[in-house]
Formats: sequence, C-alpha cells, structure tokens
Amino acid sequence: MDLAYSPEENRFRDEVRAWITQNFDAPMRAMMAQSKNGYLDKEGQRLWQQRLYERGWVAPEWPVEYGGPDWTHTQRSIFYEECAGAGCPQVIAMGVKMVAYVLMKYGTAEQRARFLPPILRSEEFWCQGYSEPGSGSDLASLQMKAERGGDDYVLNGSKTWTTLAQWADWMFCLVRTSKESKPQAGISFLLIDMRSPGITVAPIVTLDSPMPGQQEINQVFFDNVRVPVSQLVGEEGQGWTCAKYLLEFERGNAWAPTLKHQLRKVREIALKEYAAGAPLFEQADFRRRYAELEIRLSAADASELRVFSGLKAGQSAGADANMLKLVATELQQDITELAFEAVGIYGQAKVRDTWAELQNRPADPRPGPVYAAPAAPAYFNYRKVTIYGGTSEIQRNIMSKILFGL
Amino acid sequence: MDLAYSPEENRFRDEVRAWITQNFDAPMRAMMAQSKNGYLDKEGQRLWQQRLYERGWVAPEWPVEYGGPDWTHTQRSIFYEECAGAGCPQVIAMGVKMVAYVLMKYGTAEQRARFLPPILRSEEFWCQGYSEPGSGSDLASLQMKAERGGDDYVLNGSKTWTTLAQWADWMFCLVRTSKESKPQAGISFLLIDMRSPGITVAPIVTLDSPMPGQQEINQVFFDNVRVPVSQLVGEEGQGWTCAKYLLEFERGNAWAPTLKHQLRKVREIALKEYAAGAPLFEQADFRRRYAELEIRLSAADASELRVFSGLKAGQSAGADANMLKLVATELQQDITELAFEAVGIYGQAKVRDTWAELQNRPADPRPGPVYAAPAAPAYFNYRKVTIYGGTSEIQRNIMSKILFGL
Amino acid sequence: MNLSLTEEQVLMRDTLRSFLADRYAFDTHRAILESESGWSANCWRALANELGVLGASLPETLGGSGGNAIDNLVILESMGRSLMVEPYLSTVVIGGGLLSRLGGALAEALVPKIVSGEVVIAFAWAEPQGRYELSDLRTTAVRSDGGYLLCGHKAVVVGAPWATHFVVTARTSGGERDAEGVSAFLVERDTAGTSLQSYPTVDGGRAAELRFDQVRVPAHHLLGEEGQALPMLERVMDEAIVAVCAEGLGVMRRMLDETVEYAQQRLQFGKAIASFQVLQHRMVDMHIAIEQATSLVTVATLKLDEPPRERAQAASAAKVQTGRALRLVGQSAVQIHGGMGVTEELAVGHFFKRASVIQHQFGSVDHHLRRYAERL
Amino acid sequence: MNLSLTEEQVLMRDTLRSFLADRYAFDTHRAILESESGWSANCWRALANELGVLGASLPETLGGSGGNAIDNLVILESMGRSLMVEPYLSTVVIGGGLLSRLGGALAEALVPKIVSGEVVIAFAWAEPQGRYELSDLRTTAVRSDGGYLLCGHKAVVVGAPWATHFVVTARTSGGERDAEGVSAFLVERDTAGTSLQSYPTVDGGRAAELRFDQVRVPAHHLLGEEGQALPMLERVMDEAIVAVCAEGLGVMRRMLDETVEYAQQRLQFGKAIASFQVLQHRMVDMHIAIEQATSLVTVATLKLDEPPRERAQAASAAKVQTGRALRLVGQSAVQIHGGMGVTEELAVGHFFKRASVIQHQFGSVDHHLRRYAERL
Repeated sequence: MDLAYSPEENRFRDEVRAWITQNFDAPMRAMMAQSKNGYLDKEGQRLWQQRLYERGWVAPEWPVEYGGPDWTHTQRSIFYEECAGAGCPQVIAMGVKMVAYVLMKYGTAEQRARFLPPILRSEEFWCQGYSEPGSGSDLASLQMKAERGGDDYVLNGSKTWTTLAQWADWMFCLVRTSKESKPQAGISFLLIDMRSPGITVAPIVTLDSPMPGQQEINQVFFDNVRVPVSQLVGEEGQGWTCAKYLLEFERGNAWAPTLKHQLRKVREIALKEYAAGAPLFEQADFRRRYAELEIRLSAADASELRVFSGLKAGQSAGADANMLKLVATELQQDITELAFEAVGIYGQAKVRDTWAELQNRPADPRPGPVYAAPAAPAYFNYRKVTIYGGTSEIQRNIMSKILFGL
Repeated sequence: MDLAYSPEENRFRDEVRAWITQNFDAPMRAMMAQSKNGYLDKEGQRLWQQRLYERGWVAPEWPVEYGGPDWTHTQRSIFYEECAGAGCPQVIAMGVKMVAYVLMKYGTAEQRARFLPPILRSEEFWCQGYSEPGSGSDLASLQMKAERGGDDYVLNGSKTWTTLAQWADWMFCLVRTSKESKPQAGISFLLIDMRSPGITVAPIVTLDSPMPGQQEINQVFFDNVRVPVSQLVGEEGQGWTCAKYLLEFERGNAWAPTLKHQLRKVREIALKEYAAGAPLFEQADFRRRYAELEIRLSAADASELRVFSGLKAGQSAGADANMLKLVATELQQDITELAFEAVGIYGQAKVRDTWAELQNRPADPRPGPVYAAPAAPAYFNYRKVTIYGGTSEIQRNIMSKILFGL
Repeated sequence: MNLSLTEEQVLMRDTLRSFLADRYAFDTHRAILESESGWSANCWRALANELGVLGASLPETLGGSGGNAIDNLVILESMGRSLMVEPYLSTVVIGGGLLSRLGGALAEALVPKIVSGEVVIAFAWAEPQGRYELSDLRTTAVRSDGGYLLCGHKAVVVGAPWATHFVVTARTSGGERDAEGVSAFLVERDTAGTSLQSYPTVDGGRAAELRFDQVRVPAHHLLGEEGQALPMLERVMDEAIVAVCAEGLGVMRRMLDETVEYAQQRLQFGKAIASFQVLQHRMVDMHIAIEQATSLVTVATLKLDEPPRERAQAASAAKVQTGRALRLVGQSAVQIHGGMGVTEELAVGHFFKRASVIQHQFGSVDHHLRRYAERL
Repeated sequence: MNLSLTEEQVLMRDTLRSFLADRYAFDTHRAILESESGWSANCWRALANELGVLGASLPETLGGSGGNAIDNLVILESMGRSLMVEPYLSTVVIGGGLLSRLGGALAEALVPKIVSGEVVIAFAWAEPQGRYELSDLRTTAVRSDGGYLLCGHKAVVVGAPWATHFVVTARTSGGERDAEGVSAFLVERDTAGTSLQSYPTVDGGRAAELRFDQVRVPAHHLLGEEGQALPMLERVMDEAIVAVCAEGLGVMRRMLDETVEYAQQRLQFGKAIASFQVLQHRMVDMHIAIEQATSLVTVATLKLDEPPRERAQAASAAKVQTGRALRLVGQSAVQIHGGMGVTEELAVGHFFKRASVIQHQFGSVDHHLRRYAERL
C-alpha cells in the first residue's frame, strides 16, 4: 500500500488546477460563495458546464465512444478533488450522471443519438420523475398512470421533490403501465418533453426560503399528458430494472472533496469571527469541534478511497455505497451546523436574495459579514441530504439486509 | 412553585445526617470506597440494615402497621439523599422493597406474620426468581414448571441472573403452573426456602471478576424441589398480577442521590490525579465533560422531583418511571466511564480483591492509588444497569406504547 | 417544596392557549409574519387588555398582577407552542423585570405602560465582535451636559422594529472586555442620532442593527449605577436565558406532537411509519429530551433569586440541556417528516427554524457549558 | 496510489489467522491467561520459528523479512481478533522498529534475537504523574563512570513480566515537562537495582511497576542522542498508537461477528432479536464505525514516514476515530448480548474489556483530540 501519486498524475492535477483557475472565473466564484445549495443559477450552470464540455471534461465517466475523456479512476478522483477544492459548482446530475447511463444501456440507437449529444453540450437540461406524494421511501408503490392511447401513453398524476424541474427540457420518469403484477413489475421508464401540454410545474418552497425561480424542488402535475411510445426506454414494465441500474451510478460518487471545501469555509469564517478578542478559531472548544469534524471527514475521505480503489471495473460498491452516503450526509449536516454556529449572532439575520448585489437586483444593505448570510439557509436546506436518495433509515435497513442477511 | 424546605424538614435532615455520621462507621466507609457494586459483604449488609432497623428506618415506605416510620414523601426523599450522599450501602431490595409489598397486598395473614418481621429485622435475606436462561426481556415466556404433587408443588427448571442468591434464605419465584392459557395466565408466585433439597446455586462470574462468594448474580437450579402449597401467594395463576404490582414499586425509586455521590467521587479523583503538572480537574476538556454529566444529572434529579412530587398517593408514575430509569442508568454508566478515564493508566491494573487489606486477607501491594482499583470493575459491572429490570430497548418500547399508543 | 402551578397560573395558561389557538393559528401566524410590520399589534393589545398577560409577572404596585418568574415560564411556553413572535421576552421579562427591580420614577412611568401594551422594549446588548459576552462592548457613553452621549453599533436587536424603547448596554469606562465600566441605559426610539436598519430573521421574527451617533441620553435614563451594571445585566441575561428556554419547551412540545401525528398518518410499505421501531424510539428520545429540559428550566426559574454563581449555573445548565434538546427534537422532527419536513408547507419546518435560533440565542450550548464549567 | 495488500501480506495474514484459530482458540486463550506466567512462550516461539511473523516487518539485513508498517497492521489486526496477549507490539513494533532505525551494534545484537523470539521488549514510558505525556518524566539518568545511573518509577509497563529488556525513558536534563533533556535507554531485565512488581491487567494481560534504584546502564545502551530523544520517541509513540488501533480493529470485528451471530440465535417474543429494527440499525452503526476507523488506521500507517506534524495528526486522528468506535462497538456488543454480555462466560465480555483498555492505551480520545487540534 502507498498513498503517493505518480508524476503523470501530479502533472494531470496541475493541468486541471490551471484550467479551473482560468475558467471558474471571479463572477462565478462570487456567486458560489453566496450559494445556499451548491449550484449557480440556470445561466451560470449552463455556462460552467459548457466550458467543461469544450475542454472535454463534462462527463468524466462516459465511455470514449460517447465523448468521455478516457480517464483512469485516479484521474477522475483528482479531477473531482480539484473542482470541489476550488468550490466549483457541481455538474447537474440528472442529465450527464443519470439518464445518460440508462440510455447507453437500455436506450435504442435513435434515443441515444437524439438525447446524448444535447446532454453532453448542456443544451438540454433534465429532471427526474420518481417520487410521488404518497411514494417516498417506498418507491415501488408509485401510482402515476400511463395508459396506452394509440401511439402515445397518456399520463395522469403527479411527481414531487423534482429537483430543478423549472429548468428542465426533459424529464425521465417512472410510471405505472400495469397494475396486475407485483408493484415493481408494472413500472416503465419514460422520457417526457417538459413542454408537453398538460404539464404544470409548481415550486416547493424549502426551508432556505429560495427566491422565485431559484427553488430547488418542485411538484409536477400531469393532466392527460401524451408521450409517444417511442419515448419508452427498454421494454414496458422494465422501469424498475432501469431505476436500479441507475442507482448504482448515483451512489458511486465521492462526497469528501466537496465536504472538505465546505469545512475549509468554516475555518475561514472562524478565523474572521471574534470571541473574547481573539479569532474564534483560537477558542479551544470551537477548535475541538472543528478537529472532530476534520477527523471524521478524513475517515470518510479515506473510506471513499478504500472503497473505490478496491472496486473492479463495473463492480458495484454494495453496502459500502450506502455507508458512504450515510456517513457523508451526516457529516455534511454537521458541517453546515458548525458554520451556522461559527457565524454567531448574524446567523439569525435573513438575507433571502443572497445573489441580489451580484446580479444587480435591488438589495437591502446586509446586516453582518457577507459570509454570514448563507449559513442558516444552508443548515436548514441540508437537512434534505439524509432524506433524499433514500433516507438514513432506509440506508441502514438496506445495509442490515446486505451485511447480515437481516 | 418553590424549592425551599420547611424548618421541620431541615431539622429532620440534620437528624438523619447525625445518625449516619454515628452509624455508618469508618470500617463501613472504607469498605464502600472499595466496593465495585455498591454493596458491602453479607455481614456488613446485615449489620447496616439492622442498625437502620433499630432506628426504625429500614423500611421508609412500609405502612406504620407493619413497622414503617410514617414519613412524608419529602422526608423519605431527604432520608435517601442523605444516605446516598454519605455513600451508605443500599438496603438490599428483594426483601424490604419487593416481596414485602406483594405479601402485604396478596399474602395471607399467616404469610405476612411469618415473613414480614424477619424481613424488617434483616434476619432473613431474599432473592428474586424471575428470569430464566430463555426468558429475559420476554418474561412471560418463562418455562420453569411447578406441578402439583399432594400438598406440594414440585419444581423443575432453572432461574438465572439471581442477585445475591448465595446469601438468600428465601426466594420469591414465578413458576409455570399451567400451560393451557395465554402465557401470562399460567404463572404463579411461590415462596421457596433456599435450603430445600434439590436447589443448587451456581455463581455467574460477571465482568468485574468478583471473588468467590462475592458474586452478584447466580443461576439457581431446581431438581424436584418440593414447595408446600401454603407458600403460594395469591391464587394459582395470579403470579403475573403480583409481578406487575411489584414492578410499580421497583420503578418508583429515586436514582439521583446515589448518582450524585458517584459523580462527586469522580471529582475527588480528578482533584488528586495530575495532568501536565496540574490537577486533572483543572484541565478544560475534563472539566467540560464533568460539567456535562453534572448538568444531565441535575436534569435527572429535577425530573425525579417533578415526577414524584406530582404523584398522588398510590398513583403509579407510568411512562415517567421508564424515563427515570432510562436516563439514570445511562448517566450511571457515563459516570463510571468518566471515573475509569479519570484514574488514568492505573485503571488498567487489576486488583481483584479490593477488600483484602480491609478484611485481613493476604494482599499484593497495590499498583497505583487506592481509588483506582474499583474504577474499571465498576465500569464493566455497570453495563448491567441498562439490561436488568427491562433493557433500555424494552423501556423505550413500553414508553412508545404508553405515550403514543404505538 | 412545591412544584405545582397555582390555580391562577393554570387559568392564565388555559386562557392564553385558547386565545392563541383562536387568534394565532398557524395560517394567521404566517399572515402576520408576512405582513408589512411582521407582528400583530392587535394581538399585542389583546394580550394586554383582554388577557392581562403582559402584567402577569409584574408588581401590583406598578399595575401588574404581582406574579413571578413562573408566570413568565408558563406564558412563554404557551407562546412557543404557537410560534408567537411578539416581543414578550424583551418587553416584559427583560424591560419590565429590570425596571420593576430598579423602581423609582422611570419604573413608575413605564411599567404601567408595559402592562397596558403601550411601551414595547428591545434589548440591545450584543455587538458584532462580542459573541454572547455582555461585557465585550465598543459602544460608549460619555458624560456630557448632565446626561450622556451614546455612540456605537448594536447587532441583531430582536424586536427592535416594534420597540418604543431600547435597553442599551454601553461602556462608560474601562477596556473592551472589562467587568468594570459597564452601564445600561433606557433609550427612546426616536431620539436624534439613533438609526435602525430593520430586517427579517430566519425564524420569522424581525430585528434591526441599531446605530447610535452622539445620541443624547438624559441622566435619569441610566439604569442602575454608572459603570457597575454588569452584575445587574448578568441577572437580566439569566432571566432572558430561562425565558427563551421556556419558549423552546413550547416549540419542542409542538414539534413532537406534529411528528407523532404525522408518523401515524404517513404510510410507507403498507403501514404507518410510526410502526417502525427505530422511529418509535426516536420519538421516545424526543419526549425524554423535552422532559429533562423542562425540569432544568423549572429549576433555573426557581433559582433566579439565588446568589449569582448558583443562578448563573442554573441558567446555563438549563440552556445547555434545552439547547441539546432543541437540536435533537428539531432535527428528528424534520427527519421523521421526510421530504415534507424540509418544506415551508408544514408547520414543523417553521418550528425547526425557531428551535435552531433559540439554540444559539443568548449563547450556544458550548458557550453555556463553558460558563457553567468555569463556575464549578 | 495503491491500497491493496501484497500477495505476501495476504498469505501471512491467512497463515497467522489459521494458526490462531488452531492454537489460540477462546478456551486455549483463557487457559493461557490463567496460567502462572499469563502468556504462552510456546506460541511466541511458534510465531518466530514456524510462522516467521516476528520478523515480518523488520529489515532483511537484521534477520527480518524486510516488510513494513502494513505488515504490523495486518499482524496486530489478526492478533486482536484472537485477543492474543503476547507482546508483539512492544517487542517488534516498538523495540524492533526503534533499534532497526537506529542501527549500529545494539541493533545487530538484538534485532535478530527479536526475530527469533529470544528477546522480548517492554516499553517503559509512563509515570504515575505523567498522564500520556512522553516528556512528563521524573525518572532520571545521570552520567557516571562512562555510563548512566538510572533512578525512578515506571507505571503499568505492559508485558514487563515477560520482557528480557526494557526501553526506558528518562530525563538527563531539564525540568519535569521540558522537551529538551529526554533520553531513552535499553535496560536489561536483570540489571542490579531493577525491581518488578507484576500484576494482571483488567483486560487479561500482565504488567508491572518498574522501579530503578541506581541502575547502571552502559553508554552504548543509550538510544539516540542524549537529551534529544523526544522527537524519536514521538515517532515511537505514533507507531504504538497505530499498532494498538490495528489490534483494536481486530477486537471490534470479532465483537461485531459475535453480536450478529448471537442476535440471530437469541429468541425473545417468539423471534430472533436480530429481527428488531433498532438492533439492526445498531449493528449497522457498529459496522460503519469499524470501517471508518479502519480507513484512518490505514492512512495513519501509511503516513508514519511523513513529517512529525502530519504523522502526529494522522496517528491521533486514527486514535480518536478508533477510540470512539471501540466505545460504540464494545458497549453495543454487550448491550445486544443482554445479560450474557456482562458475564465472563461468553467471549464478548473479554473483547469488551480489551476494547475498553485500548480506548485509553497511549492516550484517550480527549487526549488525542487535543493533540490533533493543537496541530491544526
């Protein structure tokens, strides 16, 4: 065992870092520093993703034939470390990191040709239609109906927790095409044009009180929406298989690089805040709490390294993936909580539109230091991470089954 | 609301304190300081309890007609606070605080006349025969058979976790007298002479590695043991009712006074131990941990006060009793854990016979300070408190049912 | 020893709760918060005139009902259950309490108007650099013309937009964190040189940055003795701590109720999620946390008249225990609500935000653990 | 970057585990611990001669197999799984490692005998007043006749009753806690003036109080430079920390295995207690704690050659994470075993006791959290 990188790998890191310095420009940095959820606005996201696309780096995991950069696992991990370390926005997952894999595996040649290139160029944004008001942890109980009517499916029902639906051109969606068999078997995987008549996107206001249009999640209503049968992926009734296949990719991401950046921001705050005349970071209690988080984060980071470096190509991380999600999300919440504490009394002040000055909208003068504003919204908002993608309770249920057969 | 005591109550406190100073003598104090489980040895316990008996204070909760002192709730709580505060041994519960109440409620006049006076005078010690190897949390599944044979029941089977069975003259015992009905209904409550032929008491060695004869718990085997029918309490099949009745008393004790004494001992250790040239108690980290425990303990103490002072005579504390047990036992474990940490490196040294010097048995010279020896055994031993009397998991199950109807 | 409420207290509690259920239900509450002013002057007047709540804990000689700190506890717990934002804590507990204890002409002039709802007070103690330390002051008051000239910046003064008067701490001598030289003043809202920058707070309240530029304060508005106010302010702070904890108890009780109800209704895998043992135990732990905190808040309330060390330890202990409970109860309530918990649609999220702010208000758990430990 | 074991390491691990399963099963282990000497000299010789384990991590030039710290990790993890008490840590990791790095005549004389099992070393660093601080020394060594005279008292020297040699820290100059003036010596067991008070430890091992009364130590038994040994000893300590953590991983894995098995067999309320969700989640948390600790122990092992600050932080981080895990896993294992968990009848209690000692060995969680935080 050793932890060293090869000279080529170090050169690659330099190359990535230099590119980021040039392309993650000052306006983007300023906006990310005031982001409450880790994204830019729609235009910013598109611009950033298109810069990555032009460099050939927007889809590190894609096979070369579809436009991937043909990196080793280590290169990918260096790339993500550098992006996260610089505080870059994440590439929106639903296109590049989700539906694309399903299309590659289960899509027809026509579907791949139609959809993959615009995903890669960030010309079309996607959203995910899985959860429904009555189906959260128990996804297989989903009810949204898709009935055959000629060459179309006719959709009625609603999807919820739909991240960035208001930006999306397309939705990939699980629908119920049959009621007869066991719940998993009657589900199909459809691609839906978000401009179809009968679709309504209603924002869901989360605890961080987002500005209109900046909301993260939505409920999407379907009223006799017609979707051509050609937009079915795989066979009818194969939707659950597609969803499970996709899940393996969703859980295979490294969390630690982003968390390290978030924790470093807490340190910067604590160096600026004062307690009894000295920087807060010098106060023993605060320092100890910071150290505890840094140690837990090192453990999470090293665990990701151990798990991913131990995987053979195509192998899934199994219960380890659940563990990494559990550990990382709990850490992330604790980091946002420490940030909320670090900003002190100004954490209480509400600055709803943290981007107003940057985007030349009218803004009230801010109370308190500029870093204080996103702290409370981020703490509130990040309660979501132990809920979405399978609650922490569901993760533990799954792990118990995999590890102990219980 | 107010927290003040009346002048009479303060006088009563002085009276108790003076009596303890005289009667909880130096040899007893020395032995208690080296006790790993909060008891003296058998002779010591008997002596202490008989001194209490002579003063009329051995059974504070007993009705006057049976020899109780006719105290108010506040007097009782003052008495227990003073006893615990001085580090006195507890009165062994099985006689005075357990079987006695069942006899008062369900026993015949003959049974009360035969058994209550020797309990009060600590002439006869008792043990409790409830748990069996296969029946712990699920007590109603107990299997030990009592079959009628003439004027006797004939007992076969075994009881376990039997605290101080090796000292006991009598056991009160739940046995299965019928298999036909639902499990609770076939259980009866018997009084068993421990000298009956066919009884074998086998010590169970707990993690604190007690010396032979000093063990806390035992397994008791019954091989065709004959018990006269006259030693049945209540009706045949009424055992579960008796057990439930008894449980209300078992859960009604205040824990906080004892815990305060245990925590104070940790403080004394931390004032004597050194860290970087100063008393450990001056070290900020240690002090913070101590403060955290002291605060939790104050909350437990005040909760006991709130619960007990809110009860009307004869009323049971319900879910509050489970809460008090849960909170107190978890605290107690954390206190023993902090003591184990406070004694430092000498916590590792094993002094199995901590009473050897006191009782003139041959003893190796002790490594480390005298207060270090009981720390690790106590930490190990007190793991039991979240297991016996209903595990913490069972307590939470019960509370969920009572509080939320779940 | 006696830990029961008096009949009057029980009556007041029940009256207040039914008033709040009626006039401060969740939808009304949201409308009030989203209104221009962000509070309900109507409700405030009703508390004064219809219910007599504002005078409950204040002396009869000054127009109150002669109650005590337990009345404050009962009132704030009830207000917490309804997420009431109106400034009872700063007006009655802090302002009313402080003036009543000081007595004199100022008290005689103002306390009756607190009771009648005409005077509303905000407590301006924190400064940007001060981090929960009462004596960490850059605001200064200099004697001038038989009065004082006040200069400085007070941070996040909760309720200031609604206040008619401020209780302001300032340094009349000594260095930035000295115990000596701390003074307190009553400043009228519209005194020349006073400026307010008002804004909403993340928990639905309103606050302001208060800036004083050569503000003239008459000598009889000095509260207590010049330069010797710290012991008095420490007591005020302990009262504020206990009061905000009491409010926290109400917030937590409501979160637990909402959570149990939601868990019983929400079906997944064909059964109510309340049937899962892990969630049952979590809800039991929430209940225990609330009960344990309640005990220490009660004790701290009863110890407000004890000597400073005991009083401070009791208040800090209550804040530590309540702070931990708020975290556990708040986070668990949101988690058990799942996706719905992170939206503003249900009440639980609003309670969680208020709980999160109370955790830090008047000092975080770490701060009060340190304060307690220093006094061991 | 590469986080896989070499083929040799895998082979050694499997050989060692099957040896331990065969020759150090739980009953044998108990018999060994209860024997007069408290260890198995036979097993020790077998580790040396049959398995070559004692030389695995030591240099080939000194008779070892030329392995590295990862070999130590693998070996100690396996020993932890079997609760092996024999002094591999102090003899090979500390003694062998230190001598090999120093080189010279002493290393050439002793390391081959470590490999062959003839030399057994105990590490005498702690003192009654010292509380985990290497430099808090009252033991002194004074130059005399071309050598040193050693005086002092070393506390709880683990493995001392079996040792042929001691590595002893002592002060050759400076005040009680100075960084300068710390020296280290190799002391032969039977040197005149050395006395041992041997006793068992609560986790089944053996230790001794070592007292030196004018013990003459030849100059060539000075390890490193006089008065400048602290940096060297800090490294030794970091190696010891990482090693005891590795043992802890084995202890925890075994506790989890025992717990899962017990929970699957133990019936209550008509079903296996493993079917209760609360216990399932607890066991998952035990697994996660072990995995997260494993990651940091691995990283710390790979960072032993880094500069002192990075090395110390990595070692302390591993100890903090492992310490917390040992507590969670140990306490949960006992709790899930119920009554049987608090008896000496089952293996789990013995593992719990060893786990509890490892938590504090070479410094508690609080100690290492402070050490880490000081280096932030």
